[in-house]
Amino acid sequence: MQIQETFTVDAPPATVWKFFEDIERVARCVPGVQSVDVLGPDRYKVLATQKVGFISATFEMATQIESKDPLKSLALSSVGKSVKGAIGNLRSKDRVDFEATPEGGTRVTLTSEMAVGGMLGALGHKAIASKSKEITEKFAQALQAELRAGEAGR
Amino acid sequence: MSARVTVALRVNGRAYERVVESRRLLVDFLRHELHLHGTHVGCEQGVCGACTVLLDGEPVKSCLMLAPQAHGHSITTVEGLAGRGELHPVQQAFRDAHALQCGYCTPGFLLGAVALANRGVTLAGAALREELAGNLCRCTGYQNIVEAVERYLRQAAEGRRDG
Amino acid sequence: MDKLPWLGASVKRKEDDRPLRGSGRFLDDVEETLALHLAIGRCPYPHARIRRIDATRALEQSGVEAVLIGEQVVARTEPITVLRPFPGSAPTVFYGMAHGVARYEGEPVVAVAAVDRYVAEDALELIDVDYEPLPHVITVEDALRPGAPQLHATVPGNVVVESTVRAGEPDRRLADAAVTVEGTFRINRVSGAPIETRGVITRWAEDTSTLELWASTQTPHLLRAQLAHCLRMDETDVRVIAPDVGGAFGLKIGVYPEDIIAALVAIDTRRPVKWIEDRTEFFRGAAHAREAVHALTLGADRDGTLLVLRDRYLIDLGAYHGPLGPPLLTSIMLAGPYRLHDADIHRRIVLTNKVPMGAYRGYGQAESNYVREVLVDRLARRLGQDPADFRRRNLLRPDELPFKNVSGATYDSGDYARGLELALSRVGYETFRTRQKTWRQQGRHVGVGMSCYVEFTGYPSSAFLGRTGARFGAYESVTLRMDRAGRAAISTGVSTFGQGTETTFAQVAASLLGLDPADVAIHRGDSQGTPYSVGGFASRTMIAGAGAIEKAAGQIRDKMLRIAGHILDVNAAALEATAGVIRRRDDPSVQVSIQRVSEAAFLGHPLPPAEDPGLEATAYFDPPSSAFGYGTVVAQVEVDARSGEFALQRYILVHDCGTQVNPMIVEGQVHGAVAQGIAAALFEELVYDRETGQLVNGTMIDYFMPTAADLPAFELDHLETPSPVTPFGIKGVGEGGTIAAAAAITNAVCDALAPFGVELDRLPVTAESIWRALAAARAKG
Amino acid sequence: MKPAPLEYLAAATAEEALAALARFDGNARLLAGGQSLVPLLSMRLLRPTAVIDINGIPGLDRIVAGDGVVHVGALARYSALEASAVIRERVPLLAKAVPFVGDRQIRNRGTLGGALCHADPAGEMPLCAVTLGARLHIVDRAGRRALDPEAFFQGPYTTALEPTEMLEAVEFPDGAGTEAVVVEHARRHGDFAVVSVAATGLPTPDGSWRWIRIGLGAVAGRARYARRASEGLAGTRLQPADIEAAAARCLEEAEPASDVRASAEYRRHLVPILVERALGELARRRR
Repeated sequence: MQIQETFTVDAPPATVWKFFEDIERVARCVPGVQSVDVLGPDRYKVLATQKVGFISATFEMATQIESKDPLKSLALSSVGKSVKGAIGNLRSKDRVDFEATPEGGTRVTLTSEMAVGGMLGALGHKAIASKSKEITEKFAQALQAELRAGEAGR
Repeated sequence: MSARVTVALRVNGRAYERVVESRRLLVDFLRHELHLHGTHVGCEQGVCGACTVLLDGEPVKSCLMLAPQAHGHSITTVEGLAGRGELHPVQQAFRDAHALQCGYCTPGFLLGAVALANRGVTLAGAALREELAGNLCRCTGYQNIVEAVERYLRQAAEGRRDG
Repeated sequence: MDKLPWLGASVKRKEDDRPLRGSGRFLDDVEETLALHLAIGRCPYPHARIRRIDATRALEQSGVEAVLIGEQVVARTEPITVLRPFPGSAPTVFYGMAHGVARYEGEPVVAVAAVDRYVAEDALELIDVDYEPLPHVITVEDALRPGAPQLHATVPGNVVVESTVRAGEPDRRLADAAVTVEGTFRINRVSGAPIETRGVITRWAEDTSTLELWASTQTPHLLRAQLAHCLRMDETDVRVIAPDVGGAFGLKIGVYPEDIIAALVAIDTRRPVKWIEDRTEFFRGAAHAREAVHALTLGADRDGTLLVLRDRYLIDLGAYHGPLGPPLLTSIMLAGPYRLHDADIHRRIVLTNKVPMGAYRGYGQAESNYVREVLVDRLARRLGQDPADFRRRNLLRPDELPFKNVSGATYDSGDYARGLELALSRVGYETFRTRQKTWRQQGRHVGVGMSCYVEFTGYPSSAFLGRTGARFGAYESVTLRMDRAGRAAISTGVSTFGQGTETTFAQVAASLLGLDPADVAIHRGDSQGTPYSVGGFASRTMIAGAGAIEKAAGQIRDKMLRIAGHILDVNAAALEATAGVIRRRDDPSVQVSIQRVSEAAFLGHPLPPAEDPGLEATAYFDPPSSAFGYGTVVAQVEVDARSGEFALQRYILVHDCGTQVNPMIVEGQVHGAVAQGIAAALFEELVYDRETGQLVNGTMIDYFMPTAADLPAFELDHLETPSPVTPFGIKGVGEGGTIAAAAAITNAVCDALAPFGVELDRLPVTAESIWRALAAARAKG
Repeated sequence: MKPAPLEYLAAATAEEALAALARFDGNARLLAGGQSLVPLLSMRLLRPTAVIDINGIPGLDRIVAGDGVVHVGALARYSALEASAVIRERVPLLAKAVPFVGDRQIRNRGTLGGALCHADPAGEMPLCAVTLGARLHIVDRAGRRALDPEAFFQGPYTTALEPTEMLEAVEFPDGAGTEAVVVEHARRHGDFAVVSVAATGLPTPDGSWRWIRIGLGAVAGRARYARRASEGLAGTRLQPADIEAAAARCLEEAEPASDVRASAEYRRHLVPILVERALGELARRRR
């Protein structure tokens, strides 16, 4: 399922892009993320815990930057499995597009596609759909907050 | 409290005591520790009813219980229905009505039917079909199972009246 | 031939006692004290590259004995063969375990052997598999799109094979037809779903380098052949044993990846190895069935004479050829029981990232019946004709049989219209139509639907199969032996999975040998000690098996008569075997017991001069033709036109399966098949999410198998037209009940909702799908 | 699949169970009927350090009436609810709902408390609790608290229960004299509801109805009490026009999701139909 969130910040694309080059900081905006380790150029290990109802799982994800188009877009892919809690696998594709607004700000469009594998995916199909929507929304909110805080601190 | 616990229970009237892993499902305990293979596993998801046994006389799904939960209880499996050489009336009714084909689901249905008779229930038609809905059969289309159970319950009721 | 006392008798089943007492021996009941238990790690993605597997942590676990990965499997085995590939098919290389790339969610990727299943599953979690998810395709339409992800380099465009059957002048007929109707139909992906899942036990004997494999299978000999090939062994060094099988329905045919995995682990560890499929694995590993998309056209004259059929259809094969191969009967049986000479059938078999397709009761026939019979009703409506009248006009008459249909199948015998009329009379068709009008005025929507079928049973000769590329024969075989007590024993490679073969084989043998069926023992399902066998599928066992028993029993009976003649000093030609004795036909008081004759054969005397000791015969029978059963289903439903909810009020089936060896078993087979037909029509569907490529409902919780409370009582009637082309006139019967269900019910719903102009074109039929169809019809006005 | 390793403790008293919950620091699960918990353990979707079996705690399955309420212990099994004359007479909605739960075997083991804590949006027990405005009594080592269903159910499979708390009992208002109807649409017998509707009310001698309450199941993340629709029916005679208006209001409460059982659109379509069916049936029950 593809989920899209759009928001606008008052900073120009160049500033926003700079923030997005710090993947560790970006990843920390994803709800549930516990740690981000750099594995190599454009490769990270992300540990994140997600909870749907009474089921929770901690996933260890290998996240990779698939493409970078400075000031325009950034694409990431992640794949991993649960290391604690419910047994399951997770993969996601995230894409962020930046667009300058006439007012000098940046419109940020976040597109996320997440799939949970194994029994967790099968049983939690419905719950996971609403959960991933919630995650994307919160991710967008957190990014916005971070970016705005950055603006304020400028 | 530990990952292993002692389970003492009666199965088909006989007392057993075993130390088992806490996580062991009751059905696995019956099948692989007590070697009572008549109780079958069809789904481990609490749906098919092939693992039905009587717990203190009432049908339950033994894939939905941990073995330690059976401590202190009395269990009846299909092996407990009839002695050597003879068939229990419910078994005879199933045979007469051709109510089994592959026979994998059969023990679950038999035990459910016996519990009904023990409760003095006589059901037929749609009401009986609802009562049997906790057991799946893939071979018979249920038609002859319903007929066999009807016949057996009628017989059991007559037995109670006469007795 | 002597009369056959046990043919047609509802003998109680020999098989019943074991499961009734709980003493049946199903695969998981075979206990192996030293066995290792397998847990199999499966690809969680529909399509993924496997970059690396690290089992270090698992191997350190106490109780873990071995780990097997795809690299080893590919190095040491051959890909799984296809028993009946469609001629011209491109190969899909399918190993016992994925190596490099996995192509469906559930494909085995790694296996752990441990002291018990619990520990094996613990260890599985400690194995790190580094997956790179690849783009996937879930629908056949997506698979055919330019630029679609390709599953196999050997199959460009994801089309395994494309083929056409043409008869007569379909294009001209279509142009000439006064009326044509078209429909696009989607057939659901379903599972045979026996209550017992699959399972396997392997034992490797190091001293003789031989392998023994116990499996829950319908085809011990074919499994052995495929397994030996995969393992690069000689068949003689592989023994396959099928214990009691807890339901099969087509999906337990041939070799599966897990058989190969369990064999390799047994060879590596020198320990017996057991793998019992759990239900979550079952839905992601055992063959799926039926899914197809048809674009069908029918054309008729103004008066309702059916002229032509055209179909363009796609079969969703899943990610690989399964061990049996795709359905062939869809095309062969598309024309059904109608007088049709012109057809144009075009088929493409397409790959998707889903579980490989396999056989399921009514393989191909349920699919073609659904699309044809639903469209026949539309055609009748278009013509303003009653659907019964339309069928009456077009059904083949008995005097037109044998009839070669547009695809080359030759229908042997039957009275198709009589089946239809009988079914219609059971529902009180003429009165129903009157009452239906009254009900409609009261706002009640009650409908009747019908569906007529002809059913291909058995295979028409090994030579025919050979010509179509099959790697097995049409025959069945038995070894029949008398013991010194005068009892008979049949050894057959056919296994016991509920179909009643132990009883019906005994009935045929007992009839021919003058015994009681109770005096005929059956040894079955073991490739060692039974002659080469094909196995129990394609509604062929009874036809081919009865022929083999007839030959073997004939040899034994003749020899018994010669020995008896010698003992009684009577010419053998004057004797008959009946009720446990051999006696003079004209003077029954001159007799000797079969027991005494058997004893003489065992002792070697007294025997006629030059007669060898022993009473034993092995016979093979290769049926020269298929036999065609037929029937009609009439279903009655009441639909709530607001909610779409409906009740299946009556379900009537009239069928003809030729001579019935055991009417009780025949009826049971029909009941079971009907239930599965209704299940696929109304309840079941394996749903894949097109975006994630994952199976959404792979549990019994979410795969809606009907309970007793979901099915009506079935009303059955039998016709009995012995086949002129088979032993004793027997036709197969196991599958027929599945064939006509979906169309009959669909037609009943459409009939009930005819005032709204509702058309249904997908399965399963649910309250929601009816509501959607109602909305669509209303929108069309 | 088989459960992951765990410890098993049979608690003899509530205190023992609560002490164990505290000791395992949120990583233990209470095991009541186990009809939802055990399959989740088997599928390894839940892997608590321990399960604490509360089946041996005496009195936890009590069903008693008094002071205008019916007190039902959390461990009361469906089969006990089915057999109870108190339930039949004083909480008829519960009696009407129980036959929709699972099957005979499930009802022999499953418990009211277990079902409420599982908080399945399609579950019949949460539907009854919400419809009847039950009070849920919760205990932990520090003390007791009681919650309304609206506060207890927080979303799909999510409740306000802390990992160290236990649901002890449920109090239903004494509904002696009320009539009750449960209507469901399901894909097969005993399956989770696609949509469920509960309706109850007290018929009065003048032909009007009091205390009408309608609940909706499987149409949102948790069971819903249709307050506006229910209140709108107070004092009416449940005439067709009243029923239609209530059904329309119920639809406003529905925010269904799509799943393998039905689409959201179809669930929305069914809501007013099933509400009308339930209220129609209720109207016919008037003595």
